[in-house]
Amino acid sequence: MSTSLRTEEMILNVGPQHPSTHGVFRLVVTLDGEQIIDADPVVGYLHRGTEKLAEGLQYTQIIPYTDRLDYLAAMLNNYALVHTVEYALDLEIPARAEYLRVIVMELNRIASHLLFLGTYLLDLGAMSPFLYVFQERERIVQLFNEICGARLTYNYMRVGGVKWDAPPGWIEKVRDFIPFMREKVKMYDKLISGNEIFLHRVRGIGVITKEDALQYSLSGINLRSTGIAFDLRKNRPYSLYNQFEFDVVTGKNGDCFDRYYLHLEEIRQSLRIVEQAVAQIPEGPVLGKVPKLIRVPAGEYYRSIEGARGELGVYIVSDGKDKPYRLKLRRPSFVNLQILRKLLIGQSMANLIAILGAVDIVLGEVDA
Amino acid sequence: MLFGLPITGATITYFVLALIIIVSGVFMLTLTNVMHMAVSLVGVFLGVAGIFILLGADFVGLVQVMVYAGAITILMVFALMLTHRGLNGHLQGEVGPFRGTLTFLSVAIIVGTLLYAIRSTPWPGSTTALQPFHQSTVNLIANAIFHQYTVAFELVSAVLTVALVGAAVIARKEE
Amino acid sequence: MFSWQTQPLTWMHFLGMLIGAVIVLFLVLFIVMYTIYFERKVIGWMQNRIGPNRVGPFGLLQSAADVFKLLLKEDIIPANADRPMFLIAPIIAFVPSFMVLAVIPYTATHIFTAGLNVGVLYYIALSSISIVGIVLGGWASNNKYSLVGGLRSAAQMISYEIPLGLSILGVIMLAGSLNLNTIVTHQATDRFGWYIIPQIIGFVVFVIAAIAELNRTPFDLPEAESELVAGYFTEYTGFRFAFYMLAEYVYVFAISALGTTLFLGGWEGPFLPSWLWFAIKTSAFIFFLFWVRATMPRIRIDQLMGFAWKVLIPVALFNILLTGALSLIL
Amino acid sequence: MYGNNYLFVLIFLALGVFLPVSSLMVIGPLLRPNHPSRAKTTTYESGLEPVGDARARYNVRYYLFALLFVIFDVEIVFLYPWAVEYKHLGVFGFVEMLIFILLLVIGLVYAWRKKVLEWK
Amino acid sequence: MALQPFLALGAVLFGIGLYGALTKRNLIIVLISIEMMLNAANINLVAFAHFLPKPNIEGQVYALFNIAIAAAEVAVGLAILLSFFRARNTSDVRDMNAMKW
Amino acid sequence: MFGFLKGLSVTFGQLTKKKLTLQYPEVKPEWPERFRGIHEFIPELCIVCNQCARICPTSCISLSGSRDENKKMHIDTYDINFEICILCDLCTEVCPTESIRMTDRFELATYSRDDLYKDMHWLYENHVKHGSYQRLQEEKAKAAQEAQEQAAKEAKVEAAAKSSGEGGDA
Amino acid sequence: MIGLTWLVPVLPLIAYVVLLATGKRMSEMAITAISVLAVLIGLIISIGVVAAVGQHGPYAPVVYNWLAFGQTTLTMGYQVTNLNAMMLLVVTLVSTLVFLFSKSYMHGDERFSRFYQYLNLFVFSMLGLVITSNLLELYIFWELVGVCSYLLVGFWYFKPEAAVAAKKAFIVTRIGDVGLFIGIILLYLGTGSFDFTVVFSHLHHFASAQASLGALGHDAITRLMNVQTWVTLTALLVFVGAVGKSAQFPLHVWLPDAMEGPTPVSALIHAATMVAAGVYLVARMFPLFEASSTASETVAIIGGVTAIFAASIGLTQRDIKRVIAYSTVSQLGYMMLAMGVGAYVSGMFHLMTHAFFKALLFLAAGSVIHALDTQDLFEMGGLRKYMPITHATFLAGALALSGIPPFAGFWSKDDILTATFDSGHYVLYAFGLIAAFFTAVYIFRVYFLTFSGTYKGSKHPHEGGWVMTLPLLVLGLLATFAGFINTPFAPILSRFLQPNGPVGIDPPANWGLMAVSAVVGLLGIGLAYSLYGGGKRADAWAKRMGFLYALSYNKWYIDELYALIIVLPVVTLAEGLQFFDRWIVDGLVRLIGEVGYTGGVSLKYSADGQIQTYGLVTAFGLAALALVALRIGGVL
Repeated sequence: MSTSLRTEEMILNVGPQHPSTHGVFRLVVTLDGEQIIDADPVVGYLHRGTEKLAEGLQYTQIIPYTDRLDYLAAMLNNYALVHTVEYALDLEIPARAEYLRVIVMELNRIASHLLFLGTYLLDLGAMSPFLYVFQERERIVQLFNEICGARLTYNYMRVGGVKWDAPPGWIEKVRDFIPFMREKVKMYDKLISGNEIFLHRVRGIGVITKEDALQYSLSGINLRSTGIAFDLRKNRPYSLYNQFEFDVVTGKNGDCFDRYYLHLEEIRQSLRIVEQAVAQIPEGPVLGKVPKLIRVPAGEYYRSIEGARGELGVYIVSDGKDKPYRLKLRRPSFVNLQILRKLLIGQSMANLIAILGAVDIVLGEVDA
Repeated sequence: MLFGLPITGATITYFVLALIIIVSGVFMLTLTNVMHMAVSLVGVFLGVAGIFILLGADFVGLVQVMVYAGAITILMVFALMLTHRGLNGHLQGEVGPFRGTLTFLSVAIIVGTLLYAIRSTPWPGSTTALQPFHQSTVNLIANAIFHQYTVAFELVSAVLTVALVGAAVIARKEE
Repeated sequence: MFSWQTQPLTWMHFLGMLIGAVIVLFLVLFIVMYTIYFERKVIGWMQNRIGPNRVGPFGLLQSAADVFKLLLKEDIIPANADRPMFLIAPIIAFVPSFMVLAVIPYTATHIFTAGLNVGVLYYIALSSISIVGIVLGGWASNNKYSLVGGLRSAAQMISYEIPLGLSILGVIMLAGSLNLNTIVTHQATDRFGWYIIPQIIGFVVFVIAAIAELNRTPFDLPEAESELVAGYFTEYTGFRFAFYMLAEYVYVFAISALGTTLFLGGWEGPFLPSWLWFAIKTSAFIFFLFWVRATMPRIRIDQLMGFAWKVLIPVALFNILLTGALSLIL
Repeated sequence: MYGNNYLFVLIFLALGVFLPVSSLMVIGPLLRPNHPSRAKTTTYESGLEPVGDARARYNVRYYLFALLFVIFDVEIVFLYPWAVEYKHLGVFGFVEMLIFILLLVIGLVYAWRKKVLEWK
Repeated sequence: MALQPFLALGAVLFGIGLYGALTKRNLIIVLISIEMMLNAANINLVAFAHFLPKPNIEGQVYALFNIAIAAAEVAVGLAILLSFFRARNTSDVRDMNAMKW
Repeated sequence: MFGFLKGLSVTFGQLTKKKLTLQYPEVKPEWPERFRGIHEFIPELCIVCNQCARICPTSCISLSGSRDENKKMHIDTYDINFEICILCDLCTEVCPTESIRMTDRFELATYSRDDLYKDMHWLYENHVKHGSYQRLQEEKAKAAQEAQEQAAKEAKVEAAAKSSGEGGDA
Repeated sequence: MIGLTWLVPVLPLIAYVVLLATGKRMSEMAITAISVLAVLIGLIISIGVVAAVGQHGPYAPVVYNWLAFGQTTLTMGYQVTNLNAMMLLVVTLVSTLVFLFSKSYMHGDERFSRFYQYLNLFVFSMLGLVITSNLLELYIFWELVGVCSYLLVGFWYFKPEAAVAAKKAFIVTRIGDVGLFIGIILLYLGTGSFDFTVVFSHLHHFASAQASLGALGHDAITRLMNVQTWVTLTALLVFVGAVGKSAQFPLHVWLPDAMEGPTPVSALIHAATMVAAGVYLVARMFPLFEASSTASETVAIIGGVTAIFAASIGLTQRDIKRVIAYSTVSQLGYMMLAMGVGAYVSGMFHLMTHAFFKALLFLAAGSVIHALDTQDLFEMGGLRKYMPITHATFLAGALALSGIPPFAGFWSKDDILTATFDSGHYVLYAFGLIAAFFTAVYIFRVYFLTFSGTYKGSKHPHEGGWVMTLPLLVLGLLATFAGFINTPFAPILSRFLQPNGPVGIDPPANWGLMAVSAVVGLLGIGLAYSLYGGGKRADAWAKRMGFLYALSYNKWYIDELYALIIVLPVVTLAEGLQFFDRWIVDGLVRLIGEVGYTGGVSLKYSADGQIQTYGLVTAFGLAALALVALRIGGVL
């Protein structure tokens, strides 16, 4: 057997400047023909040293930095930090503030999932969904803009509550948004979920097994798509989540289709939560009694929440000063990214995009 | 009068086409890059197709375009891409100068003899204007193939199938 | 009915032909410009956008502006590229795309049409030359994306040329001619009406193969942005790039016109002038292409090739046999 | 004059060549700037220096598809005259073509079963 | 126009093809050269069909068959070349001096 | 089967929907009250307490002040480096006198990085040109009123001119 | 219905193609379903065809032009005569049952689909052979069935015996086929056509008007021979083909070996259908044989000899399938005998009943083999208890074979014997009678060894599923009752096959002869019982018979004879020639070679294996010749 007609191995850089890497992500792919024989993710093009920077910042000052981790779900990042600090301080949070937090977090989750749908379909070559999702996302972003004055980097949460109460009429707008969004989810189902070409491209592609998912310590939709019902909102409830009715939806096969469809399903679930929260929200203050300069008692604290992409954890080591001695962030995208190589090896070049897209990483979070 | 031929549209077309064919052919022999050769090959094929059309055989001409300029060229290009070795498609030389000269002389004599024979043979038939067929050539060809040359036609399909199977087997042996 | 075929060849007529061809050329450039505009508008509308609207009223001059922009852009030839090939590849791709327009019967009067007796074959044969241009462009660029794009493009186009050619056969069997004019006039008198009705299988195959031949969504793999950046013309800039685009859009028009002629009765139709009928039908065809583009994700390469050889070709062959058998019975 | 049609085609050819040649080689150079630099003329590869030569040898399956294409192209060539004369050939023509197609379908099926049609 | 110019063209093209087939080292180029020789033959066939006293269609039909066979020949020829190339990693004709490899 | 037809119907349905494109440079988006745009700074209000500079997570604010004859602190320089400012709003949050506020201006593109160092005057000018939301509303109302008055005045003048002009012509 | 006749062979062909295309992907159930459905529909159509032909007489040939060479046009087509119709029915019926049976028999074989592909192809070819309207087509199908037989015998090609047997079957039948082919060509030369109708009308013409062949304008043949010689020669050559295919003496050797194939194949091909093709051929070409008494005599003699000869071998074989195979050869001999003595209907009648009961016997044997995994008779016994259905049906088959009234075999065999007696061939009649006796003995030997006594094996035998027993039952019924369609009292088949024949052609029932043959059969059974009944082993008897037993057991040493008279001389001659070649010719050559070698070494660089060098030399030579020609022509 001679090897001469075998295609020579070709090394191809996908990214950092490539249309389908969603940012500055680089994947060094070794190809045999069109088959991937090795894939080496190279990260760090967006590294900002958030964790190190945090050591020189007061806790309030860290909040804007968390906005920039998973920039598609800044509210959740905000919350993860303040939640940990509150846990460390053992603070009492006003009820209205908690409700507002839940509403904005779930809205942000919807916005983030919508963007996933859009970009994923764009990667697979369908252009329209990308533009459709921006319409709904725009409404959410406008709601955020009204409540905190920013569209992407919200900096909304504060230790002990939230920065601002909802402006007049805001709650009603959220209430109106829910049926609108439900309609749209139906439309996506109709537009995408039944399309044969789409199904052929995602069904059975990039299958993650339960074992692998656990071994690689995946979380979020990547984990749930394999059929493991693990959702921190249910499994380790924080905030008000034990007061709301919602389901932890899981996939069956762990393939790209499941991951796609779970995003759609989770939008539905988030809408349920928002609906309940909007109905129950009480009046009252939005910021609890917090010392002006926050000093976290010496010790180590870890809390994690269900971020848009999985378990988003904040680990604080404090020496009792107003700045953390060490701040470690468990960024779900980064953890989820680890399985990419395993998923890619042996696949064809065309599946690379489908798999990479479905793993759903945000580079801000990966590189931190 | 041009080379003893009256200057008509057909004559001019003939000379242009002949020029294209011969120049492309010579290019094909002299270029060193296989891809360039492939392109000049397209020139030859298209020129020949033009000659066919000039001779009133438009169906054959277009078949020539389709099969040669379209299909076979692509096949050649793919084969070239599969087998060239990193030299940006350049070939190393050809045969030695002695053999080259000998070949050239032999070929030149043969062609010369042929040309002489063509010139000196009293060809029968019309030597006037090009007369296109009145009926569409396609119908004529169809009638010929499907009535007179049925066996040949079926044999062609057999040959094609065998070529397909054979080539697929040979080319795919590695897997 | 005027046709060049019935006229003696005089210098006047030659001039007439020349003028006709030049008109077609400018018409084509115009049509291509507005096809692009139309595409952007349609897709914009389907995506709740308004599409181009800045240059000229309703953005009507947008394409013209784009063309000028491209004309004024620097022509970059990569250092590693094979220069002569790089230079002529777009031309090889473009010329056949324009030439195929010579046989399309736009109107009942064939001033702009060569009534070739082998018109359909002419189209198929000529369009296959463009593949050479594309694969050469990809090769000459010496860029991985370009090369893969060019090869894929070629593989795809050759694969879909077969079903395209086969899907037309049903029409030819019904019309008994390769002459596009005759095919149109046959459709006027045929008892089944336009051939889309008796040849619905053929039509479906034709449309699918046509979309694939055009490298358009959902078969736009060669220039699959998310994988191959821009496919075979990744390295092309300026007007060379423009000629690839031009070729692509001329083919959009040409294949729509061919589909109209073969299946939708060409310029046939009551009340309105024939050229208008032709324009309406062709626009509808083109609209469909854009509509599909606005909806579909991209198919995967192995599925693409498998679809051509395992589905379309057997279906097309079946269609031929079915047509043959039915026309024997009926 | 049937030949007129080809004259018309010839004019199209001339115009088709004229347009790109004139715009690319005559008008273009007058209008566009030309300031090549090393950075501009490097090959694009996701913003990095290209690794290796792009013209690596490519997979044999491209050749196989081209092969199938050539064979089927020739088949189409024979199908066209058949289709044109089909109405006059009758049952006999149908049977002849049936055999012809059948033989090629056998080839196709063979290729199919030998996994020539698989892209992977 | 007369028959002779076409025959002459055919002869010249044949000569070019012959020269290429005998001097080129790359087997693909040799195959291309052979295709050119076949083309030259086709020119003659079509020309005879057109110019003989009674214009007939046979020449064209033969040319058609010729094209079909040539296509098959190229397909198989190149397949053999690929196979050879796989075994020897060369497409040089000089290395093809055995019936089996 | 035929799921793609459903998809086609969805896209076709969008054709007639209202288009959402905003003609951006001509039509600006309506920003809400709390919108966090580029700062404005009102030197008169500043007491040079330095809180804004201290809270700034990126340390983009630098200021200096001096005591005047009344022993009152008053600001001398106040620069914000918009290369690194992340518009997080913390400075305005801590400002006791609301001398630093955020406007609805969001366009900051320049040709040079140096242009992104904005000093006190620029920031004050920014207030004049854009202003915060409240102020903008006030100014709008005022302008509208003025315009109304102006229009009324003009109408009067025009009417007068018309009558006089007609007279002149005749 | 009759218009659909062409569908009967085409359906299995379609099934073949479908199976070929889908291959292993289909389940065994689906494969069987497709195949059975194809032949079942064929069977239904065949029944319709028989009914229609019975009512309205033969169907005019449907003929298409196939190829034209110059003046000659070859045709393709099919024809439905009464004979064809009957054969169609028999073939489709047996095929359906065998197809059904095979499902269970071949269950689990990894080439299950391939097996059914071959079977389908075979059925297609066989049916094509049956309904074809001309000789050339017949020959094509004839060879096709041969190929299928080869493929199926060698189906388990990994068994060396099977591979050898397949080769043997193929080569031996080829000898006959060459004869047939020459015969067909001779017929064509004489009559100018391949079509049966045309050929027969010519033959009729010769017979009545004694016209010379030259009158037809085919001079080639007239220069060589007169009409009678031509007819005789042709008939004999055609018969050679039949001898090969029907395994008649002396070309019978392949059939017993062919039993290496799967049992359903033996049942279908090597008992019921293909081997009967030889008989069918003779029947189809009956006018030809009628025209030549010499040929008829030969047919009769060969048939008679084969009948007794094969039966005598069958007496001693140990392999159950071989016994039945020799039985087949013997029964085919009967049919040939009938053809030879002019009892065309009787032959066909026997062909039909034989198809039923022999298929039955094979399938029953298959059932036994399937249950026991052995073919050796001496390892069986006592199966009556374990396999009641098989036992019952085998018994029915055995009785039918032995010619015990009222089973099917009795009527047909008796018909033949009567016809032989009536035609005055008393010696052949005696042969037939003795063969009948042998038949009863050997088949009941098998019966007793297999079913009576006690079971000796270790494997637990049991019946196969319904797909195995159903065909057995159906065939059992047929073997029992099929004879009634042509009893001397109600000669339905005769009327069907010879609707226009003289009414009195069937001799009135000859009670004496009938009684004789029945008694002979019963005697045979008695002898078998006395020797083997109740599980006895007749080893002692065998010893006493000594030489005769050995003769029979070793198949009359025919294979050895062939080895001696054909293989040995050829090999000896070859050895001699090789000696001559090696030492005398080669010596000379080597001498020359040595001389040439030195020259060759120096010249070898001219033949460097490079095509371009050769091309260059050719071109150079051509150029030189051209120069010379031009010089001679005075141009230069």
